[in-house]
Amino acid sequence: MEHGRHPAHPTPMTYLKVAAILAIVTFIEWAIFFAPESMDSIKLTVFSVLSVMKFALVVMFYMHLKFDERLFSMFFVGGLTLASGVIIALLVLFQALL
Amino acid sequence: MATIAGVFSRPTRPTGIWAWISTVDHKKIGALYGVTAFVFFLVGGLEALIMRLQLARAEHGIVSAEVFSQLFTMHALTMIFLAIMPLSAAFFNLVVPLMIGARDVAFPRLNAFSYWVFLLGAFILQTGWIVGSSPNTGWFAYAPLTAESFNPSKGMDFYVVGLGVLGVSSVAAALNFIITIINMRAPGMTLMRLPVFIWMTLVTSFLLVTAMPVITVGLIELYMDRTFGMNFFNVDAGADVILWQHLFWVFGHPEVYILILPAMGIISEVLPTFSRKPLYGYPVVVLSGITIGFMGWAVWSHHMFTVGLGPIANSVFAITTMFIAVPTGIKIFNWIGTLWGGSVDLKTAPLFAIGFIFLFIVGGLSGVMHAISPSDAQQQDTYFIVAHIHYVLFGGSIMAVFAGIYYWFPKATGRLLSERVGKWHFWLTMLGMNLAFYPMHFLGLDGMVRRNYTYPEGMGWDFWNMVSTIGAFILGFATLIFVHNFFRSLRKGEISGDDPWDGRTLEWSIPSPPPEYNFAVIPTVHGRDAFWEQKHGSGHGVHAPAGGAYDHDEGHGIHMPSPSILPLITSLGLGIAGYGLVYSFPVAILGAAITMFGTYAWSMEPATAPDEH
Amino acid sequence: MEHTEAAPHAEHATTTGIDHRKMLIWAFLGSECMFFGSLIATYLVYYGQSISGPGPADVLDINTTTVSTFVLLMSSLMMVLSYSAISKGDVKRFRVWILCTAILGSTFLGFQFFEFTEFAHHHQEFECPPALDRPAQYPDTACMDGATHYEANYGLTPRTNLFGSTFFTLTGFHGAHVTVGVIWLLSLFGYSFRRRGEDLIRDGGLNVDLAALYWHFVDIVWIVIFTVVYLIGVTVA
Amino acid sequence: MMKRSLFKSPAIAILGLLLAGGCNPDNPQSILVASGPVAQRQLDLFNLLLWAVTIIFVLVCGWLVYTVIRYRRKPGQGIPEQVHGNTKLEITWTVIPALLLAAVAVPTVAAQFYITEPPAGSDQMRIEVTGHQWWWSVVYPDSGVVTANEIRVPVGKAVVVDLTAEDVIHSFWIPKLAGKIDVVPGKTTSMWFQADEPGEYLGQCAEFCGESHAWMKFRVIAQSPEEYEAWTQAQLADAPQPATEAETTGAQLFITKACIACHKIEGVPAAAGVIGPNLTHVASRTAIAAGVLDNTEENVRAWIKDPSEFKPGNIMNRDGLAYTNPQFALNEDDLNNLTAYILSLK
Repeated sequence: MEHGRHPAHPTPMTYLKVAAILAIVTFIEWAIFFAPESMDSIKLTVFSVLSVMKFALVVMFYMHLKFDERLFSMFFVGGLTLASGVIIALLVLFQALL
Repeated sequence: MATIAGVFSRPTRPTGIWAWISTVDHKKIGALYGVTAFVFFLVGGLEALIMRLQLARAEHGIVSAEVFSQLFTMHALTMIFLAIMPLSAAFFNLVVPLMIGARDVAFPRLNAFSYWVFLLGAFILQTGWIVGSSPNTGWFAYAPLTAESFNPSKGMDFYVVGLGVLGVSSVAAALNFIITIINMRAPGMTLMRLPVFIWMTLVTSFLLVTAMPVITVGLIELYMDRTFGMNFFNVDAGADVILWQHLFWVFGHPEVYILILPAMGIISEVLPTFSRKPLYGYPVVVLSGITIGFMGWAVWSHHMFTVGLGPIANSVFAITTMFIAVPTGIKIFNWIGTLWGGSVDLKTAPLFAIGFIFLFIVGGLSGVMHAISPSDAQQQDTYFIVAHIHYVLFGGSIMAVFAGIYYWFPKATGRLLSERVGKWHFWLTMLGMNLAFYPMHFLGLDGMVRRNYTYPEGMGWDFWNMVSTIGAFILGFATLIFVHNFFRSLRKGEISGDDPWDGRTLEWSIPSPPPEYNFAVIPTVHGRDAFWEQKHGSGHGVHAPAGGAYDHDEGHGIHMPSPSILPLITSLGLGIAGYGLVYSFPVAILGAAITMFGTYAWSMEPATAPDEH
Repeated sequence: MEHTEAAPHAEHATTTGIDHRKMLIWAFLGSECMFFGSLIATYLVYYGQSISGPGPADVLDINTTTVSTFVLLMSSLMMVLSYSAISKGDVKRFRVWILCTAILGSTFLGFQFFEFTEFAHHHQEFECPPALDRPAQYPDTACMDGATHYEANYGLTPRTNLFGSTFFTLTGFHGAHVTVGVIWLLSLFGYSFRRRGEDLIRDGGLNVDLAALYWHFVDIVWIVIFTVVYLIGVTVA
Repeated sequence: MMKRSLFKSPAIAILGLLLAGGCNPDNPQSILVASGPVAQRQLDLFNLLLWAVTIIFVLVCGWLVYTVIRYRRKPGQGIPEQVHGNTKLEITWTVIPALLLAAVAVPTVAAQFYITEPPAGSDQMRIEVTGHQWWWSVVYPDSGVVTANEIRVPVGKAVVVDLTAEDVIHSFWIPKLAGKIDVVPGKTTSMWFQADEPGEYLGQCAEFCGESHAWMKFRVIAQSPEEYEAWTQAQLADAPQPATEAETTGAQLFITKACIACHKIEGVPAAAGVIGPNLTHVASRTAIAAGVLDNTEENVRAWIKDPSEFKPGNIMNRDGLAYTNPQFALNEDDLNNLTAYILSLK
């Protein structure tokens, strides 16, 4: 049932655009993967950046977090930050940071 | 519509045992939690007494080394997961909706589900006593002692599955209370008007929701190793067994605050009421509670100071641990500030609360001593630590639980617990507690290692061990006095009236025991300590829900969620699946199928049966 | 799917104006972050620690997984479209899109099943050791007639090594989440035939919204796994 | 010694009883008297903290008790003034503990680094210790000495111990010399200690490691450098040949009863087992069964007869043929002869 603060959701067109970007980025990742080995050092950075981008797109548009209640962002980003913190802390403690 | 999935007809207006099995009423569920948890508290206490008998004298042969291992493991698991946590859950259930002016929790059936899953998880964890092999590695279960090759008994499987199932219960309950507190407050009850107990419930719930998955992953990995021969903790395959310790304590340290924050919340309600003053420095107390919850994530390696993480890691965790004492200290100072200048009525509830402060200071200060990583290398794994954790968990959590029981018993039952017996209970508890646990400091400093099933003569440990055992039995006796008080007062206790303590929060504005719908009219809140304001305050026109309204309106027209058997069925499936994971996979699949069936039926069942009215 | 749990009168009068269930799913997803975070942490801590092979570079096939990743990403598109349809009251379109989502999800699972079997049966070419070094019961006769290379099973199972345990547990639990998601989507599909989907339309598609949030979450977890385990994992190895 | 007298000072008897006065520093594993620099450093920090927390305890609990007594409800008392807090006061009691803790953090970090490695340039030696369920093997890599459960060190020398475990996690602790460090399978951890005075220091496993965890003890015996050197030379020699008839029979039984599967005796080629302790010079040790029993004839015999009486669940009882296979069972004569042989391995 509608409650006064129902967020304005994007149109299907936006969804399609996002999907197109996701597909293209995945293709780029695939292409970069097979790029020459001399590029290995920057590959990691590029993969990470592209991955964060895809992640953010899905969260913001498909999960509507960009348009929705701030409370949801707090729940989700809170869990995400804590999880990242645990991962980083463990990697540091095991001296396994890449 | 009253028939669910064509099989189970929905229980309507049930009575007797059926009323308890199908209840979705938060007060009844709270009572179920409370009674179950207290029974386990007695079980855990019995385990402790057997251990204390064994240790009373050097080379005592009351139990074997193996049984002793099972006893100390199960004592910890029982007290932490089956006594203190569910006792907190009992208070959450009984009090939270009443304090925030709600008629129930956000998801009443999920609430019942949490309880039944808890009960089944508890059964799984305790199965070892029946089949003769309980978990025997300590509650921390350090790999690789838990591996199949070192520990082929089923005990560790009960540990893994039992804790996993209990985790489901905890997360479900915690999610429920997060939503309830954020979303079901009475009009006007802003976050900064929430009673501190509610705040602490909220912080605890967030900790549960985030910490439980970490241990779940550890348990899954252990299960995979034991059942499918995987390599997570297999040193020969290159595994690092310290990973288990990290996963365990990343969960385990927030868990410590999961055990103590609700207790702090209870104290923050009891002290203002009995000194007739508002909580001193409310915003700071709330903020320090949040800070403790947050910092609880940054200190876990202080359980691992002797693991050899290196001086840098040890120093970092030593410093973060020390500074967690700051918000804790703030709370203690503000509690004393609350008493200062008040009109302190030394009934049993505030006595337990003051006892809490006293004992918690002792435990907190020895905690700071453990934070000093270099000297902790001497204290780690000795009775000095055992003393510390009992000062914070018994002197902290359990004292607060008793304070809470004496405080809210009249609200839940309409009768007062006997003050005369209560005073005996309090003073004997204080005596037994300090006699049992204080000498453990000495034993630790004299080099007695914990978890030893016995010790030789000539080490200088005999005297204090005997004293400690005597103290433990005094403590056990004090608990029996409480049980007597509880049952006697339930039947013959003095009628309390709605508001025996001149309470400050909304639960005291409604009848004792509260009607099923709690509030005939949802109150509107105009400040902190809403009910106190209404009674003694500055004349805000607070809607008076008490009195006449209840006499005339028997709750007609208030739709409450209807009883449902489905939470029990769904959780029964989980329990069966749990035993299946230990014994036989086809049974696990059967259990999963039952759970799935229950979930479908549940989702098709309306919260309120339409034909009820 | 679910009827609201709340007491009927509280349903429209939550403190924040947010539906209980929507808040529940977000808090639950926060919890799930910790779950997958811990699994990923285990994977990373053990990365490169296996004493024996095969390792990521031996078995992982980026081509196949890029396709399955694409499939899962597109399922998310289908999911938003189905939610968009139901929130406009268009049950017919909703049915089409949600079925597409479920089919793409199942396709992803099919890929995963294929991948897992493939890994277990993975064969690799090895250089023949000099004849003198061969153990007495040399398993492969291929090297006997002067060949320089021979092919042997070099499969990865959860028991093979640390990499196998961490890989299969991480991706397996993700797969289990996808499976639950597919069942959920199909249930919604079936439910839309009851009373012409009125129950789904009634609260603005909330029931679909909840499933969608879960589905997208499973999708973003895969985005992380694909990057960490596959792309970066193989590149570093 | 200064600190010791503080504990015994009658002026603080009450406080002392409350805090550490219940301890007797003369107890063999008491940490309140240190016999080496590492333990001393840890004790200094402990004492510093002990006094700090004592003062805080007295102040805060004094305030609590005074408050409760002074503000007890009197009959007919009205509602007290509704005080909500005092920002200045609250800031004060936030800042002061924070400053105190910051002050404690400095010596903490310094000590943490100190106890990890001996000071550069100090006179050092290394030993390697491996934890087993439930005993310790000890190797001196420089001299090649191999022994078990008894660590001999020269006085005044920093001993760096590299530790690892054969099976599960253990923890290596000699209360009077140094705090503990865990002994982890698949990893090497290290710590150091130094004994300032000759003597026998008790140690024990501190991490729960299974059924007989309580009986996983060991000893550190600190000697003058000359005595230590003599001991090393004696240990490097092969085991003495059996002299009496009983010893000779015992030596044969040691082989025929399959003891050699697990135990090594230098000079007896057949006895090359590595699962149990090296017994080459077992008779020269002060204790047997990982520090549990004094090394007397009676004890050795009782131990060989039924190890599980002293160490439930131990591996010798579980796997040794003499205990699992009736054909290898030991009769009374066998026990006497084996005991005689073991005691001849000086």
